[in-house]
Amino acid sequence: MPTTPSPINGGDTAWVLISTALVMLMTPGLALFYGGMVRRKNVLGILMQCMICLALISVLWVVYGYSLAFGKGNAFIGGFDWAMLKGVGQDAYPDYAPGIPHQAFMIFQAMFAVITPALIIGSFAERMKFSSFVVFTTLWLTFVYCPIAHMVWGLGGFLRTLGALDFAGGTVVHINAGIAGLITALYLGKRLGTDKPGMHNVPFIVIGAALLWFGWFGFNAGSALAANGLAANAFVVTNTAAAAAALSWALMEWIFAGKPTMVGTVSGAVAGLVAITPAAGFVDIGGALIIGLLVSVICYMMVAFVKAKLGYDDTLDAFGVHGIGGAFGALATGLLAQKAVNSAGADGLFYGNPTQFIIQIKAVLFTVVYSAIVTWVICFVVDKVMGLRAASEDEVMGLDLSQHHERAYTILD
Amino acid sequence: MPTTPSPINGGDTAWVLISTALVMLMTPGLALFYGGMVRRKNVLGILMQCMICLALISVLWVVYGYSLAFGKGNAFIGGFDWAMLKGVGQDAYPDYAPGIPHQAFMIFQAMFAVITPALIIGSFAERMKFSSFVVFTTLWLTFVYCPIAHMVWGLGGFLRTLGALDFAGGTVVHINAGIAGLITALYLGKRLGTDKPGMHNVPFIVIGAALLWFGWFGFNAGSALAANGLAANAFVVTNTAAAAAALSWALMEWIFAGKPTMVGTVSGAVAGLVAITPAAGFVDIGGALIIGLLVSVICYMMVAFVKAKLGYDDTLDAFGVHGIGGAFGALATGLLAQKAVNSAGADGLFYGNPTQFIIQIKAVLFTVVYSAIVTWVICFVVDKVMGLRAASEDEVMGLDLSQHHERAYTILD
Amino acid sequence: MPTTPSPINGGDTAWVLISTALVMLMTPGLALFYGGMVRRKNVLGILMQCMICLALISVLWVVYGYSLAFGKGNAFIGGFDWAMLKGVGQDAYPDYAPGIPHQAFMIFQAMFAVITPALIIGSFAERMKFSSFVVFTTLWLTFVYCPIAHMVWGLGGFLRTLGALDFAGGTVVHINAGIAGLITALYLGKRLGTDKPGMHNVPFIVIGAALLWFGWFGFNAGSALAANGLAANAFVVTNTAAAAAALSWALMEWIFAGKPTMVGTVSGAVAGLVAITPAAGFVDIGGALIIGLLVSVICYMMVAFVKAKLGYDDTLDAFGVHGIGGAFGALATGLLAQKAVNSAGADGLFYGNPTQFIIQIKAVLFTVVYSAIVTWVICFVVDKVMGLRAASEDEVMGLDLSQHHERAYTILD
Amino acid sequence: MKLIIAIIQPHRLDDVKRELYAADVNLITVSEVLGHGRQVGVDEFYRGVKETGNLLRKIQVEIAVNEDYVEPSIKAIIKGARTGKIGDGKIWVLDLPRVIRIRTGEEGSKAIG
Amino acid sequence: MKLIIAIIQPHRLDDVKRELYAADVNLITVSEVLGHGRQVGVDEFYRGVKETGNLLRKIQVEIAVNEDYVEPSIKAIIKGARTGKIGDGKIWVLDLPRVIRIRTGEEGSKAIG
Amino acid sequence: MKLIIAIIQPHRLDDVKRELYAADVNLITVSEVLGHGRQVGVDEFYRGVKETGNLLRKIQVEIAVNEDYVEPSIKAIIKGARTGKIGDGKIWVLDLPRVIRIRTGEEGSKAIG
Ligand SMILES: Nc1ncnc2c1ncn2[C@@H]1O[C@H](COP(=O)(O)OP(=O)(O)O)[C@@H](O)[C@H]1O
Ligand SMILES: Nc1ncnc2c1ncn2[C@@H]1O[C@H](COP(=O)(O)OP(=O)(O)O)[C@@H](O)[C@H]1O
Ligand SMILES: Nc1ncnc2c1ncn2[C@@H]1O[C@H](COP(=O)(O)OP(=O)(O)O)[C@@H](O)[C@H]1O
Repeated sequence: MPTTPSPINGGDTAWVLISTALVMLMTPGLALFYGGMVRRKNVLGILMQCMICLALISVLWVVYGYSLAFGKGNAFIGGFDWAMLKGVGQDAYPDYAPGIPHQAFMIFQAMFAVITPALIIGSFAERMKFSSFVVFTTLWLTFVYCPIAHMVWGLGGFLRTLGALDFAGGTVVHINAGIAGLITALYLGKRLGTDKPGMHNVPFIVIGAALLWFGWFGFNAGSALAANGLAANAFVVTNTAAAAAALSWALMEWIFAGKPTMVGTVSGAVAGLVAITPAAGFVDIGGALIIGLLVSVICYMMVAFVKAKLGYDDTLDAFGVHGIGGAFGALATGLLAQKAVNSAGADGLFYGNPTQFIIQIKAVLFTVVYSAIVTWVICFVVDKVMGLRAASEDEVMGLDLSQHHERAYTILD
Repeated sequence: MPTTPSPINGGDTAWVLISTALVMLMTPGLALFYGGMVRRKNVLGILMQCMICLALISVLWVVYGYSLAFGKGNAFIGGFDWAMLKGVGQDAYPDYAPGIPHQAFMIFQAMFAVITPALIIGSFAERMKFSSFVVFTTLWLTFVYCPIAHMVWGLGGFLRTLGALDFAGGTVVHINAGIAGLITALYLGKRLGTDKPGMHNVPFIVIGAALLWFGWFGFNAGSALAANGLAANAFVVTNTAAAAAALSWALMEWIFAGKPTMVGTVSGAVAGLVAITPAAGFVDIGGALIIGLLVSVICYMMVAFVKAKLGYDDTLDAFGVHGIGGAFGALATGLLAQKAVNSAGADGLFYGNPTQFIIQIKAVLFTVVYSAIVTWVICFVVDKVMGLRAASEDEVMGLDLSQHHERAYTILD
Repeated sequence: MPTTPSPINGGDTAWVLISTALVMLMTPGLALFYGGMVRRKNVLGILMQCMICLALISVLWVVYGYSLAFGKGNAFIGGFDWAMLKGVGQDAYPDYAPGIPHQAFMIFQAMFAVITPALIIGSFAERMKFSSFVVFTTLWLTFVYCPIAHMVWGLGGFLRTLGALDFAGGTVVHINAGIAGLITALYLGKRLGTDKPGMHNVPFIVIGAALLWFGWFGFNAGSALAANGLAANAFVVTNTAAAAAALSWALMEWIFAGKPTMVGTVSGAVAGLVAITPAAGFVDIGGALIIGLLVSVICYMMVAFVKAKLGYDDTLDAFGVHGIGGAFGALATGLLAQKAVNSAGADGLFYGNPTQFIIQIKAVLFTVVYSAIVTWVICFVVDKVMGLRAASEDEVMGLDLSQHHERAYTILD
Repeated sequence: MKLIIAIIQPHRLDDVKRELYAADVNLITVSEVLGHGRQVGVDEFYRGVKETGNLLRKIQVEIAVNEDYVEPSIKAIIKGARTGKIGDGKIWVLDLPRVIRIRTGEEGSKAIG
Repeated sequence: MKLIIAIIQPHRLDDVKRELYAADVNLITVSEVLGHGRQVGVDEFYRGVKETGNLLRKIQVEIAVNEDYVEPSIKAIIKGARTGKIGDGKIWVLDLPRVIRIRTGEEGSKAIG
Repeated sequence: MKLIIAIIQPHRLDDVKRELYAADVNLITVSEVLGHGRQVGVDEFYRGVKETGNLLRKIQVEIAVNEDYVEPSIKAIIKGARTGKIGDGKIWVLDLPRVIRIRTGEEGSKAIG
């Protein structure tokens, strides 16, 4: 039990619990978003990987993950004091979240830990061996996610102490997952016989994106950890940035490809949601519009031109959208943050505080480097021990039949 | 910042924020509901129009829409004081909603502004040019939605002053969108080569209807703007009316077409949700049952018999369900409202106050006339400037390929 | 109006209302979960039955169901005092739920009454006549659900008085529905021409399972009827058990069938959610892990081996998952409950109180026997009066076309 | 007897059916196919990547007829399917030496209709 | 060699397959088609609008066989597919002058099986 | 004229198309079919119940060609489709006495291309 009992606030608790449910729904949402983008023969491969993230990490998190990320430790990682949720009870733990049960904070954080490795799936889609995926994800949670979460959000964490602003996970979640995605895509190499997304079911992509948008209100506004003005601000800027980015991606397509597409529009929305994530509790509506309008321009360029040039197979653009969008958002936070929005935050460069921008750059660089190196090591180890990529006949047959012995749709019945 | 700071209530704020998220989800829900009803080649056309409503209006609303609808102005329209959310902050604005951040009220209202033009899509489905749709929607929001919202809900609004009861948008949302739908359907004329709904994916229709029902709890019960007994009442009557209307539509089909259908049952549910919308904070369970059971009878007649007679192509029955159902609900509110349910409301005709019924008639008529005329003008202007209807070869090819250069489903992969 | 006015708490009310919305969404979620599992020609049959449960029971519940289940009565059934919600108002009814409007408690309970008969559908899928289904469901609600709910949860209910622990419906919902499923499957006999599930759309199954998981947070954590530490505990153990059970079902498949499947993984998650339901407010994380890990082992054995041996056609395993999983959970509650988690609960056998385990066994046995007998009588009566099973040419044609005169998907358009 | 196979534009199916029924050809079998021909498809774009749409949706209609129905059937198909634009499709006529009606076991001309 | 094309009721496919395998005909190609014939479909209703169901789901089975397998195949199909009700479908038998196995390049009778 | 029907592995379609275009055979019709042959499918499992996967996804390609294009087409198909593993599929060649272009009403060799 926490040492300082503090009263539980019903409104705040209701808000954090429902936010947790919303964030939980994002992982199946992501499954659909990604699942609709692959070829018919690989859709269950995607859904399975996402749902296994939800199941596996939910368990690992209560067993040791939460303790490793948020428990007492050093500047880089927590400890095992809270393993099996020992001492994580129904009372509040005010150092993280006064007013709500410690367990509510813990489970809210669990959903962030679930979705982060799930994001990476987009980069190595259609070609990873399932058993290796399970091992990869376990190692990645332990050696990449938990440390980064601790450094950015944990008591005593080194980037937290440095003063890096990351309201809801721009570095911890998006840059982290995006870079890991790039590394896995490079490590595995291209898919066999295709270099295009399959896009077998665009309505699924749209349902998925809608659930992501919906869930992101919990992700960002829930990160206020209270039902107050700051939550409302986060909610509003989240919606605004998503909307602005959807429009500007559609516009980019209208200019460069002749017509705005459905896939592009929702990709833009997701890019906007990614970019506003670190900023949601620190910027106002003007900042949200700027972030939203610009992030799609950058991500579109990345996905449509740079990727094609460089030739890596970031299948569903986890790097192009989450990595790039997350980095942009984290830096933009250093420009556009305002104490007027959140007195517990800081002013950014545009509000007279250049130091904050430097800090943000440092945090981004550190995350990029750490995530890249450790992810590469994990890929290497798993590959040597059990092989990371599916056998080529399995890849040709499709992951659904080869990895899971089932098919997504019957043809005749 | 509002002039009268008033304390923020966590429970109410949690309720309004989550209600906002629920209402946001209704637009993708509507996209599926409509998208499943069209032919395979037009499904992305529908999804895109709905998602663009979400993106475009979310931005327009914070830029000027909210100010125009709810800002200080005259009896017919607000002003530009709150443009770019100047002065719309984290504190409460008690004249609209004490106890919750002004921004929470603003973003809750944003979602209503988003879904209203999206409802119209059902009437002109499968044949509007996309670029013209974007212009049409922008103009319609500005010149139809914002004024009507101001008149009915805005401080000093003329129908509000008149005493018209519209708890959650019977006039502002449903009659308004339904009439606009009828006008666009008449203006554009029939689709080429078909006069039936395509119904390419009924499960999508059901998922969409389920999300609408789910989101409508936020729409109606959220309109209490607090987590209190009135919200519970609105929640209960909303569910009851939806259920009763689903049953009575199914029954109509059983009688007139031999079997109850899935599409009919969920159409009935939506009709019930529409009709209870203006009444949700004013009627009790008896009123909800009456409204629910009757609205489907009326809408079914409209859709199955009257439409066929009159011969306009209200493709997915936005007018038949939302226009007619909304008008019925607004009038029924004038009959069935009770001060015993909501002391801030009024008694209806059946509770001894015939004046209220007259007021409701006036509000309905005014909305019908205003919406019809201005919508027609907008159609005319857009048509002359850029053409409102898709080229006929584009219509034949389908809106997905012709307007968005993509297809919803792959056939082979 | 209740006799003891007690103040309404905004946070608790927000939590119960949103939980109600979540539980409402479970029925469409179940529709997809089941709908994806049948053959293409029967999917609307499933969706329709589920949506009719939502519509029909929502109405029956406010008319007389709530009163029969929760109204004043004897040890076995309530009365008609609260019919038409007379006296069920906006104030709290502290004997059931202090701090929230009585109507909020009523509508929360409504959603449980809705989903319980919907669960049964899985057992008799693809072969019941629709009109008979409607009559069956009405009778079952009245003569099975309402009495059992009263006995377990109603004031003066005999199993409640006995001290049986059922936090969110292990006996009332899952055992009850599971046993009823088994009886209907036995009564109707096997489907014609197939004995396998159709699995026509696995992504639908996954979307459905995701919505169930999401909604179950409302089901279990909402059953705390307040936004407090107990709700957080219920939330955490619910998520943990679902996750653990998903993993262990996947593992069983890996061992016994060579590969983990998507359908298996989400079936496991549902089994875990079922089993934790009675326990959610009484066990801690250790208990949740044990319950989750074991329930899938038992249900998998049941579904993969025992069912095949015994040869009844429990089409979608409503008995195998809900009946067996629910019974396991109710018994496990008698082993693993702790007063340390919930002082209003009791200790289980493992915490020194063997009596509780005996009580749980009694409650399970009573529910099994009562549900089995009355369900069989209802089957018999409906069958004699109007025939329970669809005509065999209707079954061959599929329920969509034969019972509803519509098809789920177009082939050409 | 002949087996007539026609590849047509999807949106002409209703017209083709109408013309065939008018010509008293009432028994047909229809399926969805993809065609690559002279007709140029619309380019599709997915996340900025162009995909040249080279397989277009078409409908295949199969009709087994007696000799004296061959010309009327072909005329009816052309009447229903022709738009005059590239992509209207083809008609193939194959010899069909033998036809059996499953229900009755009848063979030949009387089995065909 | 002959190419046998059968249009059957969807729910008879399993029986047809079983009968064919029993007759030692193991190689078949199956697809989903829509048929319009004598069989009257169920009227469908969408929002009160009746749609006369005139294209019914059918299964098309294609089998390439040597001459001596023709009769057994036809018998097997009939045995599996016949319900005796209108809609059971047709069997068409076409001449098949040439068959090639892609894997080996073999031609003729030995390529067929 | 001949009607060439090839049943191939789905993942070879792009190669087959490429080879055909290279051989100047540009007009093709493609559809999705299910095949049962020598190739053994993967067993599928649904809730622990094994289903022997005996209908595998295949692609059917139909090409109507003049006589002098027959050999090049067959060669191209084999080149594109052959993996050397069981399941590569078959090519059937049928006589095609008559071809009509719907757009122009042209018949025979000049209608084919
Ligand atoms: N020789 C052929 N072999 C196979 N299919 C063909 C052939 N010629 C045409 N088709 C089919 O007919 C369709 C229309 O042909 P196309 O060349 O586009 O137009 P047109 O028939 O008007 O010249 C093609 O998409 C293809 O499916
Ligand atoms: N002459 C034909 N040409 C094309 N398809 C046919 C022909 N005759 C029958 N069919 C196909 O066979 C199916 C069954 O035929 P139908 O006339 O309904 O029953 P039956 O074969 O028992 O007389 C039709 O739906 C159609 O697909
Ligand atoms: N005689 C046949 N009749 C119909 N379809 C056939 C025949 N032979 C092969 N096929 C089709 O070709 C596919 C591949 O055949 P298979 O026997 O598996 O491999 P291979 O052609 O390499 O011997 C089958 O799945 C089936 O669709």
